Amino acid sequence: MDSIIILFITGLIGLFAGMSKKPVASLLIASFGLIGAGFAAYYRGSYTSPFSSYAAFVPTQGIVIILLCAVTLLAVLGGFKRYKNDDEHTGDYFGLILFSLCGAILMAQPNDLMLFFIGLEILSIPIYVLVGIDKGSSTSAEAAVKYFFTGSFASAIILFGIALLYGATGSFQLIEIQSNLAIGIWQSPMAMIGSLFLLAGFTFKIGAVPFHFWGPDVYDGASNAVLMYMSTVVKIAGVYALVNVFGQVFRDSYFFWIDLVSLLIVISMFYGYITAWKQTSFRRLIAYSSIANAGLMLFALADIHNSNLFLFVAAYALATIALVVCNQAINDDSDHLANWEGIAWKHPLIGIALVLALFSLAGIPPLAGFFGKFSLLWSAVPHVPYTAILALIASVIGAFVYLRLLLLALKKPSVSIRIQLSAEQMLVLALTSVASIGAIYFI
Amino acid sequence: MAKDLTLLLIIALPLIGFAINGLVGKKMPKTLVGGLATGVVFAAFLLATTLFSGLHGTQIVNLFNIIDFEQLRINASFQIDALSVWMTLIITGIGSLIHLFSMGYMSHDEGYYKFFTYLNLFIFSMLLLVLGSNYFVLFFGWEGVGMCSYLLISFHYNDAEKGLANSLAGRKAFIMNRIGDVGLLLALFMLLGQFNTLEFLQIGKALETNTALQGGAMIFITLSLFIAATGKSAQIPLFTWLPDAMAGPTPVSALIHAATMVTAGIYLTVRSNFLFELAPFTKDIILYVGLATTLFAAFMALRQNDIKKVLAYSTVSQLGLMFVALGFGAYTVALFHVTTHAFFKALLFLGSGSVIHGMHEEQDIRKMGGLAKLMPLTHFTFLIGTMAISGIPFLSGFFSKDEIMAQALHHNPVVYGVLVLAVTMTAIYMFRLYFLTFQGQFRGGEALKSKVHESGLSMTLPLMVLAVLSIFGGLLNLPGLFFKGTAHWFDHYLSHGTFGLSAVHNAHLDFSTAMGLMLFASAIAIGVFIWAYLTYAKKGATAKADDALTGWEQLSAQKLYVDEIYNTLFVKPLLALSDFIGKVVDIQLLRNGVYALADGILNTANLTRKWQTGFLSSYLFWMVFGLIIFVAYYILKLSVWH
Amino acid sequence: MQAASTIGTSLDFYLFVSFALFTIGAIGAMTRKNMIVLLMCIELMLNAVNLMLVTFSTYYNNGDAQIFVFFTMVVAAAEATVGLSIIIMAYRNLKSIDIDMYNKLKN
Amino acid sequence: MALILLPLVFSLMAWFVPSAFTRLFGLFATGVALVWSVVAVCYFQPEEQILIDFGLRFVRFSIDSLGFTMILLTNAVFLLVYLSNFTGKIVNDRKFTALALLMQFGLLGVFTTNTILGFYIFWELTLLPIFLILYWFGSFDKPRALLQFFLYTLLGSLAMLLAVIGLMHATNQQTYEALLVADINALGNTSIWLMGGFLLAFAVKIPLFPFHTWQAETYTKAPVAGTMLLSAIMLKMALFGLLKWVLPIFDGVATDFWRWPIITLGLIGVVYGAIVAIRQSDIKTLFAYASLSHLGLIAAALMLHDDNTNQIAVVQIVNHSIVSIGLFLAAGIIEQRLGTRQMSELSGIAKVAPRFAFWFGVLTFISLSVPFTAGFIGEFFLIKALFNAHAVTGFIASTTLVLGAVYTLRAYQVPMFGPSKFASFQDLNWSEWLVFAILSVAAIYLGLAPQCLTDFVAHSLTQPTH
Repeated sequence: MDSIIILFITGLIGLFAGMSKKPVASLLIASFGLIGAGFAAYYRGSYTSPFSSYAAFVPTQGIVIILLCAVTLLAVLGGFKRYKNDDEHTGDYFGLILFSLCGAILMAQPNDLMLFFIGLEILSIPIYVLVGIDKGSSTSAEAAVKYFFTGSFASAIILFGIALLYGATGSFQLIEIQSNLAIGIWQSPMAMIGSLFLLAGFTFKIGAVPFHFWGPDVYDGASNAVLMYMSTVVKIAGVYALVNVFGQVFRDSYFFWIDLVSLLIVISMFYGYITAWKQTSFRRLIAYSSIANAGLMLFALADIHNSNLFLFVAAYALATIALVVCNQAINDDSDHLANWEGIAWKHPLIGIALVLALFSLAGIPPLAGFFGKFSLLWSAVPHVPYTAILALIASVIGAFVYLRLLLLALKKPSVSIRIQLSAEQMLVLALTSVASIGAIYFI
Repeated sequence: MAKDLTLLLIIALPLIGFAINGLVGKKMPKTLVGGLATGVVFAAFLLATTLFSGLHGTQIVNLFNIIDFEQLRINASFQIDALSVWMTLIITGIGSLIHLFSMGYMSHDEGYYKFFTYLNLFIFSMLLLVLGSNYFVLFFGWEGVGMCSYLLISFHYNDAEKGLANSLAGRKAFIMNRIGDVGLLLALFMLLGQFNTLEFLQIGKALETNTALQGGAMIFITLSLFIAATGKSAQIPLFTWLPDAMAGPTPVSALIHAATMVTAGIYLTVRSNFLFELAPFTKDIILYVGLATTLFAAFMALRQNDIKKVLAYSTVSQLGLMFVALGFGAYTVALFHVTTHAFFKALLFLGSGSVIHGMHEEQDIRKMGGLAKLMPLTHFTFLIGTMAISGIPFLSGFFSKDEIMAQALHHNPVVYGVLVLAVTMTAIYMFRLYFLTFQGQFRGGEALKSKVHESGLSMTLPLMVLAVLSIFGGLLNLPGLFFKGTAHWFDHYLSHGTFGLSAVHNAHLDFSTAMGLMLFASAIAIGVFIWAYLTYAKKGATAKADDALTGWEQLSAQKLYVDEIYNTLFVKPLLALSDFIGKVVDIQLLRNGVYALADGILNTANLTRKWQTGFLSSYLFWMVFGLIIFVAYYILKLSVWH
Repeated sequence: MQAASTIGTSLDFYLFVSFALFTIGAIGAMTRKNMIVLLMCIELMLNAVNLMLVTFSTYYNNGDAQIFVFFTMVVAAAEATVGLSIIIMAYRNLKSIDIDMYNKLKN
Repeated sequence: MALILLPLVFSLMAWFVPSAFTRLFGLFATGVALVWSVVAVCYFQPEEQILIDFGLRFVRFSIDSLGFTMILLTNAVFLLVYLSNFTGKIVNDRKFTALALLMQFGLLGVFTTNTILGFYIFWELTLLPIFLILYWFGSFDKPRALLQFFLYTLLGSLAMLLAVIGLMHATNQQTYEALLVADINALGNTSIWLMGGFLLAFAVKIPLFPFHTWQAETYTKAPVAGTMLLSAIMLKMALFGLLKWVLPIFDGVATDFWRWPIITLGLIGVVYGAIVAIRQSDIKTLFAYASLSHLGLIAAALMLHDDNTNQIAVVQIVNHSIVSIGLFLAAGIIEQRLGTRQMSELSGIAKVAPRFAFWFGVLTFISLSVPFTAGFIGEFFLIKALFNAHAVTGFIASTTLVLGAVYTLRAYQVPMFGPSKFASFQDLNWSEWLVFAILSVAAIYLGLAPQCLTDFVAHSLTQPTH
């Protein structure tokens, strides 16, 4: 609870500090808030919801909150450069991000469908705004429109699922729903269809096939700064919600939905990676790669008892942020991949971070990406071996995509003009690089 | 001095020579290099004589273990018995003579020290081959001499116009030998499988104790051994490398391709006699292969015009003769001919070398003639060699050939008839060679004639020694019908000193047959001599130009087109196959196949991209579609469950 | 679980209505081009769910669902405001609220 | 411990070495690593094992005699690669030095790790530096050839990853010793699939016949140093994995199932590689196919999984490292001096560069496995083992004697002999000469006394498997 409160307050302060046209101030406040929230989660991790007298359905993992806060911190640090200059939006940026982070934390581990739904909306609505934050650009407007309509449509679907579930079990308390389903109600059509609708909603949130369509367009239209937050935190929160709500509540109907999930995994991975191959815009490429990674994340459902998700999402988030920061360093709005030619040589930090990030995404040891993939598959393989085989084949195609990007970035440029990185960007790149190697100690 | 120490010294000396010449030979003066190389071999020869004099029974000298596994132990160990010591004598004795000769012959060559390095290495490997007490050491030396022969054949690789040809000749020799080596390798494996050892004596003992091992296995083993022999000893079908090997310097031809290495096949067969005795089938094969070889090679030699080529084909033919003897199981006879052949063939080659040296690298007998006056010593010795090989009575060749003929007549008159033909041809081409080279008019032009000179002492001395040997070599194994006491000394020596040979008994003809045989042989030889004298010396007939040849002459000059046949049968198809696999299968099919697969997968991206139409309504539609899929999945599941 | 209910017999009817409303909303969202209408359709879907929730709540006669309905309304309101402002901004850029004009981002 | 970590430390240091001293640093680093391992092996009792534990959950190390052999081989290879390119530009590049040392670390890890996952991790770790080396210093006109190499290997590795996970799940074990005693045969067909996963990875790396398509292209376009590293030591990882891990662990149902398929592929590779090599016009490509032929023989013999054959296979592995370094060095020298590798354009080098001709010749004969060289012993016993398994396989394997002579001699004679096309050809410099000399001495020593090596590795190869 404390972390949410801290975030909310610092968000407000940041919002108002923005009006004082002192970007650094609001950055400091925001980072302070995020760090504070992280520490709060570390010391007082588990909390009971004010909205219900029930004990938490899934014991709150402070580590998840810390991860969310840390990723957000990296995102705002990386994105700060973009808002340093147009200071009329600085406050909005930090404020909105912190608010939606509150939603993310709520949504990630609720004990109540109501709470979950509210968290979901608190997460989404600020992002609708953030996507369209620069009023001038038409692509940004289009992205906002698309994201808003698809998003609210998905909310409606989730809501429908919740309603059906309530109809089947007569409660919103996850713990009650679970116990009611356990005594056989899960076989009632209402419960089953409700669970499927919920699954559809989650699939939308993490952006897996067939509810992925918003991804590429929205990522493309949004600014790098927003992209950093959207492509990481939303997915992390969504997938944890998926595991903690869906996976736990419907654990009795595991054999009912697991095949569908496997199908989603395979389709998402192949579709995402293959489509990413032909992309010419970096942000779209990241979008498709994130679709594929969303497919991988669904492996967390394969083993409902221990879903070793943490390393994977962490590695994915860090690598994505590193890449987007590098893309931001190019500082070109056309966002064409051709600009990537030889950027690894323009700054040593960019070079190192890029190599590590891309190899990490490709899943080459000893980088974080490998350990993430390994621990995810470690628990998944015994349950869905064939899906795992297909997933690995798909990730070879993925390696194609990332390596092509790497080769592009490593091409020796004729004239190497050095890019100037701002201090916080350097910090982000350094942190991500260190983290992607330091993951060795989790294994 | 203890025998084993002597033996090790014999083997070590050439190695030392090789090492010193190889490392510092470049810096040393030529005489020192040659002297060292010759000295070590000659010293080895002297030591070998001591072994020979003190020889009784068989002795094994174990040096160290090459491989020592629980199932299988292979030692670097050596064997002293009549056979190995005799071969050692031939190798070191003739070897030292040829080293001596080379000192003069190679004196103008820039690769002088390299040449002697290789020669010593060859002597070393050859000694390993004959002295080893098991097939592995033998194989060791077997491969070693192959390598040295390659090095020495392609010795003049830097020669401007013939350099590549020389090296190609070397390569041909190496590859053909390798084909034979495969046979030896397989034989070794089969022996290991049968006896779990490679020691000659142990295998022999094992065969004595259990007689179950006859037939099938033995036939395979001996056949593989014989394939190896055909490779080294240039028998059909692997004989074509030997004539090409004449690209090497003449002393090499004398040492490797006449006296020693090419007889390794015969040595191998004699050494494995206890195996061959159990496989009569293989012995027949050997007989007929040897017979065909001796006949065809003799025929090919009839119209060769390169002095060394003639000798090369005669070598092949003589080797065939030895295999005929082996085919009859007359091992000592074959080895006797090996010995005498080593004498006179080395003599002939060195003589031709002396001629070539005097003629300034001219090898075509059509440009020679009348050399008798220009280089008398060479002429005299060469004549002796010719008479010896053609079987003029009471020279070494006469006796050794006669033994073989006797065996043939005793076992199989048809074979005898063919041999008579071959022997006649031998006499014909040898005397043709002699007369065209040394008698008649000089055809090389005055300019050359003025330069022709007799060779120095270092070259003529070996000639004289070998001439003496070729004359009296026959005394080693006089036929029984005269000199009862000393008769068949060589047979006794070998058959009592070598494992397995005591069991083998050569056929002995009764007095009248043997007498008639000898008279007939002498008649042939002398008749041919007279005919040749009349044709070439008196009528002054000369070798025709290549285009003037007709019918059988053409056939003989073109070596029965064997090289061409092999090219079309084996070489070209192999190259074509290589091209096909390399270009079509490997690149087109496999590599591009992989690429095509990858492209095929990745190009589906062009389709999948289309899914992202950019129209919100289509997105919403697909989301609803997804929901419908989910529901459909639900219905499907239900229908599966119930 | 079957609690005593006042509308138990006609439950299906209410459910049918809300299903129908939801479907109508969804189809409208798919087919209509005008963003405002789109927004209305989505509101319609949300309200369809509200109706369902209320129905169930009466059926089980416990209050949770009705509280939930209020939350839903609040959320719907929030979405409406954000949505409308987004539409306005979009209109400023492209001078159109026809959804099919917005397909620069694709593939 | 330093035995393994030394190269890693050096590779980090390499980034900060002033570029003037990079080549000296590289030489120093590899030299220190080699000396260290030599000293270590002096204090090492072949019967025992050295256990190293950094406190990681999934990665532990233990060095037995086989591991020590491979460590020595690795360090020696890296030193030789440095020496042989010492005058070239590449070793003066900070990136190359750092990456090469990182790769050395990875290889040492592969050869010494004690856990199956550790084996996989280090296996993949080596892929990363070699990929960058090839990209930066190779002559890949299109990236696709490079991608093909990387993804081919990656596909294999991922199959191995699945197999690793499956194995760890199936046995609940991860350390080598525990897996040895685990009852794999109880798994039945599962064990066959698991072994298949490993074999796919190895077949791509070795490479075996249908999976070799990356090899020729990569070898040809890689820088000489890269080619040396690939063929001299990287491919050995697969043979090592076969020898140390897969065959002992899967001894039983799985091995019996896979034995003949792998032997068949290996022998196809022997003949196929040799035949293709005969007509190659590019020296490097020719040697690449030759390597396919040689390694196919080793792989086939390994599948017999008989102690003595394994010991001899180690000899042959070392021999192949020697040969490939030597031959690729020769090819590299020709390319560096004359700027071409096409046989058709080469002739008569021997006349202008006698010393080079001599040493190249020596290496040629070593690769022809003539007597007095390690290859003689190695080929003899490997073919013998195959012959004992079945006469036909032995016969097919023995054709390598003939075909090998054909293409190797061609590769040597065509450039070296004949009319000299080049006025000047700078003869060997001291470092290249030193490399050739070291290689020849090593090969001849092994050829005369293979026993020392076979006895040394025997301690870890002849352990009782379940």
